[in-house]
Amino acid sequence: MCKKTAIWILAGFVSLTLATTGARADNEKGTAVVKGKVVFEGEAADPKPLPKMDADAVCSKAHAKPQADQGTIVYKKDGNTIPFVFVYVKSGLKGKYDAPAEPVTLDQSGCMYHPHVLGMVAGQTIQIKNSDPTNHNIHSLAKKNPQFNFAQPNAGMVKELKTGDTFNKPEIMVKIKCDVHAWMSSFIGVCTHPFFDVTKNHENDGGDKTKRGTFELKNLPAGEYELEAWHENFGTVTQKVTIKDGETKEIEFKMGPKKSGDASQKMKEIIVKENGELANQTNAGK
Amino acid sequence: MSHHEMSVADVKKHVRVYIGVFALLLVLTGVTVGVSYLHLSIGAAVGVALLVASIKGTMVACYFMHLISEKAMLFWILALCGFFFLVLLLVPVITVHDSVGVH
Amino acid sequence: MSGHHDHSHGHGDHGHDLPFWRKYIFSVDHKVIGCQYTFTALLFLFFGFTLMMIMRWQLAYPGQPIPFIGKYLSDDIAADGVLVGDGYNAFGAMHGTIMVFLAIVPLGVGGFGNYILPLQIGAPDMAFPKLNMASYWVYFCGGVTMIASFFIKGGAAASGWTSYPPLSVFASSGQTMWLWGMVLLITSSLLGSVNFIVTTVQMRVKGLSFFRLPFFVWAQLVTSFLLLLAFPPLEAAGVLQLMDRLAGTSFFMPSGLVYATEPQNQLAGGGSPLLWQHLFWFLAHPEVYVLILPAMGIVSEIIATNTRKPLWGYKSLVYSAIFLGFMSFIVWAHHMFMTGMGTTLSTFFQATTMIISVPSVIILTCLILSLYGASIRFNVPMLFALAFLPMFAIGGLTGLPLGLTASDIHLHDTYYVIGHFHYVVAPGTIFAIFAGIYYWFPKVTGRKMSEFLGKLHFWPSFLFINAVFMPMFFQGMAGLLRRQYDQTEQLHGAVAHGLTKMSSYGAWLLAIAQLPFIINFFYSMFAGKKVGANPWESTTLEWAAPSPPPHGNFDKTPVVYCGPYEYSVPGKSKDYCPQHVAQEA
Amino acid sequence: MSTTVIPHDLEPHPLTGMYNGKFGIWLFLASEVMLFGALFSTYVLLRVGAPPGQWPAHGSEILNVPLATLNTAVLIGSSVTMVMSWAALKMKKLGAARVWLTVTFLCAGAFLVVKYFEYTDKFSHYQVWLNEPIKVGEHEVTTIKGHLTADCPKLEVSEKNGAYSVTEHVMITPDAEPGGHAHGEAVKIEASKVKRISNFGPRHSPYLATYFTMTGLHGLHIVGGMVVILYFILTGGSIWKRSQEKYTNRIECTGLYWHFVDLVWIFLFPVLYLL
Amino acid sequence: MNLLLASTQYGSWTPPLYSDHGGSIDKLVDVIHVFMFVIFIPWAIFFGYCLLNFRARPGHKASYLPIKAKVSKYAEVAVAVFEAFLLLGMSMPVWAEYKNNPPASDQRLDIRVVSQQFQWNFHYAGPDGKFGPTNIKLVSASNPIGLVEDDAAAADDIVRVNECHLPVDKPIYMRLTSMDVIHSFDFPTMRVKQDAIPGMEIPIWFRVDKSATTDAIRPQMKMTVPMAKAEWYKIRHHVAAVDHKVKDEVVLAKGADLGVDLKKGNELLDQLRKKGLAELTLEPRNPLEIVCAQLCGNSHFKMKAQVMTHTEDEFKKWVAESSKKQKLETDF
Repeated sequence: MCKKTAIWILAGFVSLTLATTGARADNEKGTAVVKGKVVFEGEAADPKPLPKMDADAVCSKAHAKPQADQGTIVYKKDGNTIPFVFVYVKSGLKGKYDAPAEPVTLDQSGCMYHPHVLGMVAGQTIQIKNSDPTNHNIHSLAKKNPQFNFAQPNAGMVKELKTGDTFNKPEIMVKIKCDVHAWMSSFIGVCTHPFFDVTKNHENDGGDKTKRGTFELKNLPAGEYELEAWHENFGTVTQKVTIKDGETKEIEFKMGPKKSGDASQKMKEIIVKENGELANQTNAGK
Repeated sequence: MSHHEMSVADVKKHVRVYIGVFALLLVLTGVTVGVSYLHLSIGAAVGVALLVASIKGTMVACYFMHLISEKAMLFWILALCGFFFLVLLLVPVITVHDSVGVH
Repeated sequence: MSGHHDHSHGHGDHGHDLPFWRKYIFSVDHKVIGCQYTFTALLFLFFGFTLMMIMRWQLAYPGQPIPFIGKYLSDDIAADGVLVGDGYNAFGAMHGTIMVFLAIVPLGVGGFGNYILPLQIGAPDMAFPKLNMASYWVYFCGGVTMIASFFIKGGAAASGWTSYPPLSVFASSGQTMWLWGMVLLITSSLLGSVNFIVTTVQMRVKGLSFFRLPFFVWAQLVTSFLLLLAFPPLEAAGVLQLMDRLAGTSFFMPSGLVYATEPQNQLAGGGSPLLWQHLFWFLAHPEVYVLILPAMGIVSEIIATNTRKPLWGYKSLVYSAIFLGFMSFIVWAHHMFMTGMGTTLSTFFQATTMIISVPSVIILTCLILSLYGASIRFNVPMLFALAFLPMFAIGGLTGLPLGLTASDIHLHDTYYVIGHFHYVVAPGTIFAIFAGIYYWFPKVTGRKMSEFLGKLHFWPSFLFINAVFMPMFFQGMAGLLRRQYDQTEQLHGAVAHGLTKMSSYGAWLLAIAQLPFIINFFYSMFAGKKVGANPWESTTLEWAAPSPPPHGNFDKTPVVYCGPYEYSVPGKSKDYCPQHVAQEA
Repeated sequence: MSTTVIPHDLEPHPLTGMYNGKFGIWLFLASEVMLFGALFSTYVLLRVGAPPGQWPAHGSEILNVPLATLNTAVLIGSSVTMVMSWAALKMKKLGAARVWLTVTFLCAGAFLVVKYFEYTDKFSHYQVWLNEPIKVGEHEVTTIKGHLTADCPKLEVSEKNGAYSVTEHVMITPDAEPGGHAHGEAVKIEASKVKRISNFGPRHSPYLATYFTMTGLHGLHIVGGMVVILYFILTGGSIWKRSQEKYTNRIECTGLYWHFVDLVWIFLFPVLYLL
Repeated sequence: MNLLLASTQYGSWTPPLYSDHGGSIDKLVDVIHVFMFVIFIPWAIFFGYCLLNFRARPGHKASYLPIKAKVSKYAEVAVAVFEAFLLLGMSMPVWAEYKNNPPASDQRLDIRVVSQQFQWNFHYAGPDGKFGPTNIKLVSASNPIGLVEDDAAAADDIVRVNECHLPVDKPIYMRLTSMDVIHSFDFPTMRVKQDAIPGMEIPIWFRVDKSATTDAIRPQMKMTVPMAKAEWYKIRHHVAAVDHKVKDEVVLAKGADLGVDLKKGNELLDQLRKKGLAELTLEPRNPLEIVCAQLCGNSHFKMKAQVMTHTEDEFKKWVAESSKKQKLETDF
C-alpha cells in the first residue's frame, strides 16, 4: 500500500521536475473539439482468428472461444467502421505540453494486452502489469525510443518505466509484444501533446454499437491542424482541419487495404528476382 | 647458424639476397594481378592466386625472417601451428557439405 | 602478498628499495604476480559460487522470492525479490564465464604457474617480467569489465557462457561488455603463455633436461601451447560478434530472419550461426584441458611427495599429456552433434573423442599405480589430491555417453552434461587447486596451514560436492534440460525435479564447508606454524629456495643432478634425494 | 628496478638458437597465425555457403585493384627497408639504420593513407533494395547502386547497430552499369518502396563485412608496428649507447613482426581483391 | 541409489519410450553405464586397497621400484577396445539409421516445424498434401509463419501454435527451421533431439508406436503422490486420475485440475490436507511434450508444445476439420 503511494509521490516529483526543467511549457488548451469515425472503404475481409492458446493452460482457461486478431476487425454490420485506429494531431500545434503525472497502464490479462492500442505524451510514466498467473515477457520494438525486453513470471507483478526508461521521443507507433505468446501485441503512440484518441472497439463501446470506430479530440485550441489516422494493417491517412474556439467539427477518415504487403502474387515475382534474399521462402513440394 | 655472430661480409651477402627477393616479390605481385584479369575458371584462379601468394609468403618468411637459418625446434612449433591452421580452415567448410540440413 | 612482505628481503637485490606500489601492486616479480593472480581468482571463484547459490534457490523453489538478498537485487535480475528469466540466464552465463575464465584458469596457470614454475626450473624469474605484469593487469581489467556488466542497463550477458548467435547478437548491451571482457582475458592468456613457454624452454638450470622436469612443469608447458594456439580463434570470433552487434554486419546472421515478428530487412544476411560455434569450440575444447592439465600437474607433485615413491611411469605421463594437448584441438565438434551434422564428420569426431580418452586413462592409471607399494602420508594436500582421482574418473567416464552421437541424442543439453563437466572441473580441478594451496602455502608464506581446519574443510566439502553433482546424472537421464529458469514448467522436468532440492542443499552446505578454509587461510598466513625451506621433505627445486623465496629466488643458482621424484632410493640415509643435491657415488 | 639477471636475455639458447625475445616474438606470431586463420576460415565458410549472386565473382567488381597493387608494393618495400635497417645495425651503422627505419615508417604511413581513400570511397557509395520493382529509364529494377544527391533527406541511423532507414524518401544517382542506367538524373524513391538501404560499408554484405574486418584488423597491426618503430627511431640512440646488442635484437624482433604483417597482406590481397 | 532412481518418478533411468528407433539409443545408454561400473568398481577397490595397505606407519617403508603392472596395460587396451566397439558396433549404426534413411516420401507424413521465440509453429500441408508458400513479410499475430493465404496450395494448410497432432505407427518426417535464434527440438519420450537453426532446414524422422495414442498413454503415466510430498510445482501438469474420497465424500473429482500456478496450487493442496487426504493419484494433463533444449532467451523454459497422438483415421478426421477455415462467432 505505502509502496504504491511512494510510487505516486515519486511519479509526482518526476513530472514536477520535468515541468520545471523542461523547455517551459504553456500547456495551451482550448475549447474546440474534433470528433468523427474511421471507415473502411469497400468490401472488408472477415476478421481472422488468433491461434489457439491451448498450450498455455492459463491462456486457454481465459478464453472459451478463439479470439479475433484486433488488427483485422472491421464492423461490417455497423457501417464498416474500424476500431483500434490511433488518431492524433500531426502538425499545427504551437504550444508545448508536459507529460501528465499519472501513468499510462498496459495490462496483460487473459494473455492479451489491454489496451491493444494506446497513446501517451512523451516522457509520461508507463506502468506494465501482469494479471495472469503465467510468465509474460514484454518486448519493446521501438525505433527511436528505448528497446526493452523483460519477463514478468508471476501474477500481480508491476513495473513502472519512469524518466529515462520510458519513451521520451515522439514515435508513431511503438510496437510492444510478448514473445512467449506471440499473438500478443500492443501499439503505443508517443506524441508531444495530449491531443490523440483511439477509435472505440466492441469491448469499450459501453454497449452502444454506434460508438464503435469513433474518436474524439477535446480541448483543442483554435487553429489549423493536420490530423493523421494510423492503423496497424491499413496504414495511415491524413486530413486538414481548421477550427475555431468552441466549435465542434465532425470528420471521417476513409481507409482501404494497405497497398504493399498484401499483394502476395506480385511479391512472389520479386522474390524470384532477388534470389537468395529470402531464405524463408519455401514452396510446396520443395 | 644463428645471426648472433656475423661478420660485415656476411651481412653484405645478406643485403644482396634481400634486394633479389624484393625484386622477385614485385614481379610475382605483377603476375598475380595480371592473371586475375584473364578471368580464369574459379578453380584455376584460386589455384594460381594461392600458389603465387604461398611462394611470396615463403620468400618473406625464409629470407626476411631468416627462417631458413633457424633451428629445428622452431620449425616443429610452426609446423604444429600450420597443422591446426589447416584444421581450422577446413573443418567448418566440411560441415557445410556434410550436413543433413539444407542451407 | 601481505604474508610475505616481512620476509622478502634477500641478499644483494634491491627488492626492498622499491616503493610499495612497485613491489606489491605493479610488481614484476613472478611470485608477487602469482599471489595477485591467486587472490583475485579466489575472489572471482567465491563470486561465481554465490551466483550459483542464488540460481539453486530459484531451481529448488521456483517463483518464490529469494530470501535475504532478493530485495536488494536490481529490476533486471529480480522482480519483487523473485529471480526473473533474464536474471537467471545472466547468472548462468556469468557463472560459467567467471568460473572458467576468471577463476580456474587464472588459479591453475596464472597463480600456480607463475609462482611455482620458475622455482621448479631454478629460474630467478619469468623470461619477460614486465610482460608478466601486463598479463595480470590485462586479466584484471577483463574481470572488472565482466563484473561491471551487471550494473549496466539490461544487465549482464544472458546468452550462456557459449554466447551462441543470433541470440547473443540480439541480446542487450551486457553482451558487448562480455565480448570486450573476453578479448582482454584472451589477450592476457596469450601474453602469459608466451612467457611460460620461453621461460620453460630457455631458462632451465644446468642439468635440468626436459625429462628431469617435474610433471607440473610439463603440464604447464602443454597448457601454455593450448593457450597460445587455441585462444586466438575466439578472439577473432569475438571481434566478428562485436562487428555484428555494433556495425550491423551479418557474419552470424542468416538471411530471412524474423525477430519478434519483425522481418530483419536492415541485415544483409548470408551469415552462418554455426561459424561461431566452430570458432568458439575450437577454443573451448582445448580450454577443458587448460582447466584439467595444471590440476593433474599439481596432483602428481603432491602424490609423489606424499607417497614417498617415484611416480609410476613418469615418461608415459609426459607423453600422455602432450598427446592429450594435441588431440584436444581436433575433437571440438563433438559439442555440435545436434546441429545437423552428417555421418562422416560425426564419425570422425566421435573417433577422436574416444581416442582422447585413452591418454586420460593412462594418466589416471599412472597416478593410482604410484600408490602401490608407497608409504602414504594422509596430510591435507594429499587428501585433496587423492580425492581428485575418483572424482576425475567419474567425470571422465560420464563423458563417454556424451561423446557418442547416438547416446548424445538423449543426453545432449540435459543435466547429465552439467554433472559430467562439473565432476571434471569442480571436485576435479578445484580440489586439485585446494591441494596445491595447502601444499605450497608454506613455500609462499613460510608458515604451514592448520591440519585440523584443513581436514574440517576437506571431509564436508567432499561429501557435499557429491551431493550437489551426483543427482544431476539421474536428472539428466530423466531428460531434465539444462538452462531452465523453471524446471517444473515442463512435464518431464517437473517429474525429474525430485532431486533438485538435494543439489541445492548440497550447494549451500558446500558454501558453509568453505568457512574453515577461509579462516585457516588468513589465520595461518599470520599465525601459522613457522616452517623451514622444505617442510614436506620434497625433492623438486622450489624446495631448494628459502621459504618464502626472496626476490631472485635462489641464494645461489642450483644445479640439477637427478630426476624429479627420487624418493626412498635404496641405500640412502634419507628417504628423498633433492634434485639439486649431488649423489654421493 | 630489480637486479635479477634473466638468463638468455641476450645470448641465444643452445637448444633454440634464439635469445628469449626472439623466441617470444616467434611464439606470438604463431598465435597471430591462428588469429588470422580464424578470419580466413570465416571467409571460406561464408563464401562457400553463400547463395548464388550474394558474393561478387571478383573483388575487383567492388574494390580498387590498382590502388591495392600499389599498396602491396609499398608494404613489401617497407619490409625490405626494415630488414635493411637491421643489417645496418649488424654493421654497427646506427645512422643508416635510423634512416631505414624512418623510410619504413613512412611506407607504413603511405599504406594507411591509401587505405583511407579506399575506405572513404566505399562509405560514400550506396545501394538501395526495393520492395517492388520500379522503372528506371527503360528497365525494371529491384535494386539501385549509386550516390545520394545533395538534396537527399538525411537517413535515419539506428542506435543499436547503426543500420540506415529512410524517413520519407531518398534521392540517388545510379551508377552507369547494366541494370542501372546512364549517369545524370537522380531517382526519387518513396520510403514505403525501400526494403533496405546501405552504403558499401561493412553492413552492406558478408563480402564487405569480411573485407573491412580483415583489412581493418591488419590496419591495426600496421598502426601498432608504426608506434613501435617510431619508439625505436626516437629512443635508438640511448638504448644503443647502453647496449648495441640489445638495440639490434629489438630491431630484429620488430622486424619479425613487421614481416609477418607484410606476409598477412600478401595473402589478403589476392583473397579479397582478386578472387 | 535406488532412492535417486525412484525420485525421478519414472521408476526407470529414462523417460518412457514411445518410438521405434528409441530402443537402440536406450540400449547404448545402458551398455555404456554398465561398462562404466565394470571399470570404476574394480578401480575403486584397488584404490581403497592401496590407501589402506600402503598408509604410512612406523616400520613401513615405500619401495623405490615401480610395480611391474602388466594388468594396467591390459586394462588400458581393454578399455580402448571396448570404446572402439561402442563406437563402431553401436553408436555409428544407430546414428546412420537416424540420419541417412529417410522414409519414402509417399508413405510418410510431412510437417514443417518453424520455431521462434518462444513457440513451436507446426505447418501441415492439409488434405491436398501441398504446402502453401510462406513469406516473412506476411508474418502477423494471426499468421505466425507468414503463410501466403491467397495461394491455392495454402488454402487447406493447417498451422498450429504449440500444438502438434501426430498419427501413430506412421513415419513422420519433420523439416525444422527457425525464424530468429537457434532452438532445439526435443521430444524426450520419442528420443528425438535436433537443433532448429535459422537459415537452415534440417529434416528429422521417427515413428510413434502403434499403441502410443495420447489417450492410451495418459493412464500409463499415472502416479501416486503422498500429500506430504505433493508440492504444486511437481504436480502442476497433472489432473486427478480418480475420485479422491475422504470418508466417502469426494474431495477431488476425477479430472480435476490442480491449478497451474503457485497461489492456486498451494491453496488447493492446503484444502485437501485439511480435509485429511493422505495421497493423490494423478495422471498428466497431457503426457507428451515437445520442448526447447537450446537456450533461446529469457522465456526459453516456457517454450513447449503439446503433442496429441491419434490413430490413423482419428488423425485423418482431425486434418479434415482443421483444414477448414474456422469462423469466429462475433456480433460484428
